[in-house]
Amino acid sequence: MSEFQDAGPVQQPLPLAFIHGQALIEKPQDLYIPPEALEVILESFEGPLDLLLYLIKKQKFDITTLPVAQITAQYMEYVEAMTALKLELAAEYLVMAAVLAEIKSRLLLPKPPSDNAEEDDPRAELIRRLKEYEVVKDAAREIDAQPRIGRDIYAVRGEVGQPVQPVKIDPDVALDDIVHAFRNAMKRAAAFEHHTIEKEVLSTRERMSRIMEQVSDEHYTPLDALFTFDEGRAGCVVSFLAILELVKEQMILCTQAGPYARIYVKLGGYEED
Amino acid sequence: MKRINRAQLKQLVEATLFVADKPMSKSRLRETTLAAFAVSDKQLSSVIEELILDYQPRGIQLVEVASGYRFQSLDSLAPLLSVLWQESAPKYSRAMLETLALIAYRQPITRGEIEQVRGVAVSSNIIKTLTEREWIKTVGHKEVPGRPALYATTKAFLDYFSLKSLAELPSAEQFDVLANQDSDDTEVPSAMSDRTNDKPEPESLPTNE
Amino acid sequence: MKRINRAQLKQLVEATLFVADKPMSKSRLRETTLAAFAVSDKQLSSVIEELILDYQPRGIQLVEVASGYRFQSLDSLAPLLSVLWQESAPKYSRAMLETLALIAYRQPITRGEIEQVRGVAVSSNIIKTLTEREWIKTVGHKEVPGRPALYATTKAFLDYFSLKSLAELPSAEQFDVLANQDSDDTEVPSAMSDRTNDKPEPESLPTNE
Repeated sequence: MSEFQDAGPVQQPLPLAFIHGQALIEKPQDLYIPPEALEVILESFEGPLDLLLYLIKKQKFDITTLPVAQITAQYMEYVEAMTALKLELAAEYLVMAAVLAEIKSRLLLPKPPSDNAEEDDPRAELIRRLKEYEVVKDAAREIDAQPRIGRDIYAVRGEVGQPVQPVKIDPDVALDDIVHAFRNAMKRAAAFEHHTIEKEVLSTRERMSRIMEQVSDEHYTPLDALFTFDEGRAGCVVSFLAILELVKEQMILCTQAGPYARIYVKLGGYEED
Repeated sequence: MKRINRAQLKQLVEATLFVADKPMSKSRLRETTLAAFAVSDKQLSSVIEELILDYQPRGIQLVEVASGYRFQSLDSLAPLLSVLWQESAPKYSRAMLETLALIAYRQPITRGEIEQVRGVAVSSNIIKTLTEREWIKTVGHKEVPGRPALYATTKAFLDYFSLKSLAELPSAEQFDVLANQDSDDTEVPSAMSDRTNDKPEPESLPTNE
Repeated sequence: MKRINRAQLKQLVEATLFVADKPMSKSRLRETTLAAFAVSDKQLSSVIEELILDYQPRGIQLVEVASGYRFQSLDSLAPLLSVLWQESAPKYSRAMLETLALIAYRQPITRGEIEQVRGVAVSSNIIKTLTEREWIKTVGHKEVPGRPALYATTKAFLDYFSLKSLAELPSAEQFDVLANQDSDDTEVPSAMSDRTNDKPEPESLPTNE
């Protein structure tokens, strides 16, 4: 049993709500409740079962002897007050009101002869639900009191002494992937050659002509003078290809005095030595 | 399989539990840092027991929770340690705690069944928050119209509340009493009477690993 | 200022250093968990020294680093602990697979030759990844200017694909024929414009499933 239950609601009541910083211990006896207060009271209940439990505890009744007449009267007062104040009343409260009214009317009816009087008690189901809800309410409170991480327990976050490299899990590759990759590469290579030859030939031919214009047959031009940085890598490659092509076709002549020496270019084929 | 002596094994288990960011079970230890070593169950258990004892008088403790062993601060120091963090631990609403309690004690349970017991609607937000915290999860669907999701608690829930199993939950007996009463009660169509025993077993049920 | 006995102080300092997510200096300790207590410098230093000694034989050590004291796992255990962190490498890109395929079918092959076939540069990263996985290795150098490395596949490559020898690789000629048949494919030029050869593009991988 928790503290809350041991303490009688009259001697040591649990504040229903706090209004403007003041604890509201009990619903005022005369039903006048400031609207804002009633709103807070309503919010402090977790539904009609919670409200009923509160009313039962407040009157120090035993759940098992649920005095339906009194409890229903009080419950209805609440519901009516809430309705009068046009508070948005949760449908569940109205359903409970109907349940209570039904139980009350069944109790008023003459009892038909029965073997099992207990089973016929129309209160039985409501009593069962109230008891069940009370257990849940207590359990929720106990879970809340349970030590928790970040409030009662702090988990340890350890550091590894040295920086560790996470173990890398390599992706799986199927042999089929390799075969297809090869096939695709070859397929593309065929297409690549086909397309590029035409393109590159054109630009290389063009560059060959320009280089021919740049170099003379009279004196040597340094090879590096044929490359311009602003053309980027692609331009240099084209120039280089053009030079190779020119050399191959013996249209220009390259000479180098020794290893790593500067290379010079001159117009004209290989000199007949 | 490499050999490892007892002192080294103890150091390795200690360091592993220390640096791991989650509690680790014996089997998880075996799968990870102990994978390369020949270690008997008896050895591993005795090393862990020894570590638990070693830390008993200290400011931190080695404890067993649902998903394994972890180091945590001594309970009594919590109020003093809380100053290390600016934010205080979150508070949970009664609605959330009651929903969580029902899922914990009555799992697997549908939202409709929770609503029946509580007498009010359960907001989607509560289910969402509990799911995001990884405290509850859907373990199946009830074979009734609409096939509502069946919720159960997770090991993370037990870990968070420092519990080894659901059996350690407080007031478990009260729920047992209720459940027994219900089973005798033939007349009342209760929220629980439609519970069946062939539901998928939630992961977080007490285990003895 | 409250009084605290030595045993309590030691537990509190120990727990603080354990749960803190950063190293903590003595002054930081004084500002936080010790703020309410009367603790002399001498007391604090001696408690820390004692803790350092206590942990000396253990898998966890208390060490002083630039910004304060912290617990960390024993240095020598770091390699064993690394298995706790696992990272899945991204799936291999088409560029990676094609490079591997060319090395497998055309070995020994230079990077330049691969580039010639593929029509795009082969990033150093691809060669590095394949080398680290021990699927390819340098088997020599081509006797042309620059002496480029000649790559070939390894035994580990064969093992991974359960091949006894390279001869068991699915016939390349068969695929050459196929490739020629397919070379009329109008889609092909678009494939050429693909320069993102370093990025994983798992979706575009051809599969045979």
